[in-house]
Amino acid sequence: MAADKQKLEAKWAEYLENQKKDNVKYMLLSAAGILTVLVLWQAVVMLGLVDSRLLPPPTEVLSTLIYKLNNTVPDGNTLGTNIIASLQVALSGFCVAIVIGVPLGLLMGWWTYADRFIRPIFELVRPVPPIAWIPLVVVWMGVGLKAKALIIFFTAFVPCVINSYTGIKLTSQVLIDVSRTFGAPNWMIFWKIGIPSSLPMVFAGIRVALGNSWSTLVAAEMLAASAGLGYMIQIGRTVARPDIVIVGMVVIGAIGAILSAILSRCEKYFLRWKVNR
Amino acid sequence: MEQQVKRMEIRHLSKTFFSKKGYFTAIDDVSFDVYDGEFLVILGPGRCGKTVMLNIIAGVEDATEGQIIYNGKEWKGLNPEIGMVFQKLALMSFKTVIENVELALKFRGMKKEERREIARHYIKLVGLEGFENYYPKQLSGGMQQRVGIARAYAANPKLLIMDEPFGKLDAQTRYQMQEDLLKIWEKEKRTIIFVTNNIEEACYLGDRIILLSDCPAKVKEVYPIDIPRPRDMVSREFLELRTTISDNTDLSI
Amino acid sequence: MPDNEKRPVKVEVKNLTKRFGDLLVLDDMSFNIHKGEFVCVVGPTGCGKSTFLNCLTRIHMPSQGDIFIDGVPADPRRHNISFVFQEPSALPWQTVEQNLAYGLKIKKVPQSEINRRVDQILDLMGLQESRKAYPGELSVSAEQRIIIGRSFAMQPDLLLMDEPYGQMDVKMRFYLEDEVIRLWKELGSTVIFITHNIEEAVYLAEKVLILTNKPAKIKEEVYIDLPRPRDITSPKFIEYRNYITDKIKWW
Amino acid sequence: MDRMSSGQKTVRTVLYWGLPVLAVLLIIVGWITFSASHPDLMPAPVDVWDRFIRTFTRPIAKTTLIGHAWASLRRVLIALLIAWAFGIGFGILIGWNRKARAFFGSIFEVIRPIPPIAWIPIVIMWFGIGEFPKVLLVFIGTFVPLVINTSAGIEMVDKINLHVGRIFGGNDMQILKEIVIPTALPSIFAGIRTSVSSGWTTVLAAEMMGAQQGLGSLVTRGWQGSDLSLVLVAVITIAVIGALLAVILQQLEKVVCPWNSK
Repeated sequence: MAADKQKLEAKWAEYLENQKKDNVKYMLLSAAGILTVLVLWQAVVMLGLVDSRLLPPPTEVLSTLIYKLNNTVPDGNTLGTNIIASLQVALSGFCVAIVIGVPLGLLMGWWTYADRFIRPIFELVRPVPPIAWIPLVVVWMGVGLKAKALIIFFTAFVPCVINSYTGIKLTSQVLIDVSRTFGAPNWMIFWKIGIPSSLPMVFAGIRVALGNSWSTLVAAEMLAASAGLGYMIQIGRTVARPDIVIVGMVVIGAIGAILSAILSRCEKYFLRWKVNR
Repeated sequence: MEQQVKRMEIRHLSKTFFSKKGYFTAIDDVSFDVYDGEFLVILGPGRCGKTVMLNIIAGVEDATEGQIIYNGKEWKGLNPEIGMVFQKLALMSFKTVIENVELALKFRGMKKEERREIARHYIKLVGLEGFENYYPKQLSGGMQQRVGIARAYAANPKLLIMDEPFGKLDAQTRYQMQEDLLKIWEKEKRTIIFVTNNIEEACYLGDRIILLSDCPAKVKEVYPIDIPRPRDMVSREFLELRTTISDNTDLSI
Repeated sequence: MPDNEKRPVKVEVKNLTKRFGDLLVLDDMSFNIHKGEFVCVVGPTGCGKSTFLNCLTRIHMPSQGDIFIDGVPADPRRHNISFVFQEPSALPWQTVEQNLAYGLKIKKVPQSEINRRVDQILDLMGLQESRKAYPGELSVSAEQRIIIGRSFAMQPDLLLMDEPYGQMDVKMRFYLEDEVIRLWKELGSTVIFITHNIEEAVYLAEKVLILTNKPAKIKEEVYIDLPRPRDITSPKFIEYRNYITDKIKWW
Repeated sequence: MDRMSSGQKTVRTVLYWGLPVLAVLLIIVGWITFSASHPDLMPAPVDVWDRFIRTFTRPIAKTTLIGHAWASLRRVLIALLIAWAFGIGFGILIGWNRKARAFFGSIFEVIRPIPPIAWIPIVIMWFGIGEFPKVLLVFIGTFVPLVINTSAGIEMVDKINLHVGRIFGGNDMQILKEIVIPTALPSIFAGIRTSVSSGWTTVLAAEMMGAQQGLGSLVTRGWQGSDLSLVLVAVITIAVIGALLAVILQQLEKVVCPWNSK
């Protein structure tokens, strides 16, 4: 067996070597992809094919980004204050939507009467795109933090309810029957079986809600705000500063990606039992 | 048994899975012959190494070591003369029964009427006439497996590999499928490699049984069976054969 | 008259009938099961064996007649019933330990007693080293053994098992059958074991209930008078096996 | 649970049908009382109805409500057709081919987190507020969900189905066409559903930013002219069309994937 052991060890080392080579290859390919876009962008502007007043080259965008870190021109806030303002609005609406939406979806999925009563109201709210709420909310509550948070609440609330509802409806009947045979009352089955088994779908709903919140935030800030990334972009547009607009878009994209990565970390922790055989 | 023609030889086959965390040997130096037209059964406990071996023979997975000699020549990769039946069925839920059965013929570019003609023949052979336009989801477990068998036969293979096809069926349906499979095999002679973890099924079906050990799979013993068919599962010699094999099998908790 | 007839009656089934809409599934079944008896229920595929078990556990309410445990209509809250389903029913989000204690927690058994019983079952089934693992990390056979362990941990007065070893290879099945006999002898529960495999029924049962095809009626009760551990090649064993097979052979 | 007395059964049916009716009544009554007490915050249902009729008799910007609705729908449909072709094609490419996934996928991953609405300012700067920028914006809004769902659908095809394809003699293209894409269809349809609702949202935002015609422009016009009943008329029309689109898609999926429903 010893000879085999050595052969296997050698083969294993070779395998690890190939894996590393593959990873590097694909990493380079990805980097190449992004690089070609940046180089093309730079070349197109430098060669004058596109008017630089409309499309600033990446180098200029980068310098504006750095400049904006501690300067308030032209929208009156540094990049930091805008980010915090946006996060404050987005996350408040988002968290309230989870705290209300997820339990409501679970209740509607488990008790038919809760479903029958809440469903009509929910079905009326669902098809209305969140942006359509902005005028009404602004009339009701002005343009303050509460108003924008309410708009984001609407957009995050719907996916939370739908996914929690579908998640708990998919609870395996076998587990319910087992618990019932052990004499567990209905509320205990909801607590011990319904909720844990619907967690994967609930997280999927939260992920969609996060995406919605972040995109509706931009709309809300464009239409009625005094700070925030959306507001910064809007001002950038009105004063014909495309570099500010692109900086805003890049920062929104980056923060969106970071928030989603954080959510994945939480999901991995809560669903660590979901290892597949 | 007189010296038959060897359809395939497996020589010193080994397979080790490598991962970041380490490596795991599933098959360790397995060698055996497959005679032409024979019903060979590979019997092994638990879920270790058997499916991997079939995937290597079918050419969809490559071995760490060893060769496969087919019709006297070394063979690498996919072999058009090999058909396969899967335990997990792997039927296309979006295709009707007849569309599933004619899959291989369609891939070979055969015209529609000709394909349908051959497909109908094999659907009749497995006893599913009238179900041509059903979707797999509408059929029982036993009937779905018949579609899998018809699909493999329709590809006109010389060698048919079957990976625990009756594993998911209840005991009584399983007896029925075993009898029907033998009838089909006698009507349309093919070399069959039948993998199972059920000793009774192995003794009932096989001309020869190759007994594998638990992980990593090695050949423990080869049992030629000369009880005439149809075999009676409760006859004395059948039960004696079964007990000797079962005593020699590893227990895989 | 075999000795288990002298034991007190545990489960009494009186004219049990079950109808889904106008489809009659169980047709006026009446029989008794005695305390601590190991009964196997066999019948042709799809004759309604599982529905019969579901009526016992009140998952389905009988259309007519009723089922009495210790003379009182069966009620999962009052009686200590455990059910081993055919599909895997371990809670994927709980560790093996928590799974074994699941039923006991519902019955509000004191924690010290729960720990004692869980340890006893873990030792009996040799699952000690995977007590902190999740069911998803174990093999199918290990998961099925956890479910059986969970049911026995309840020390139920009535243990129902719906074809628990259908997927196992023969060697593993012999091992698990010996294990269930050992647990049954040690804990003295009354067991109703459903199976399609007649050899398994004759190997396990003190009494075999043969059901007819749909709608299910009791065709016959066969007492298996064989010493334990039973030898599947002994002539008497084969005689029982052939006898029962002829009663339900449809293939 | 079927041994209940008939009394219990009638209670259950009354509750089952009564509760939703009660809920709808509550909404209507709530609406009426709230609009009566705060007419400036919420127009009464009757006013909204009158405004709805008036949009036909006195069209805004020379187009009736149906004209506005069609303007919005036309923009979404054009963008959707293009997005479906490109998005599903690109999704299949990066789902199926590992190198393409590395090269193009990385560019897509960078653009993906930027919300479609964040594109509005730059697109307006580049192309003004005519028809093309709006269709382009809706294209951006619908392209992303399509690519995500399609590539996920392709990647999640069970390995055993690929084995079947290769053992039965299929070459890569045949396996892709006959096995992989049909298996991924349900996930592609999920992408289509998301793209329609996201497209419908984006066209509204684009129109609210500046447009002569379209339901979004009605909302802005009502909002700026503090004519809340017009805003409500527009919002209700948007909701109704949104719901109709979802229903149409469900029927389309049943036709394209009959095996799921049977």
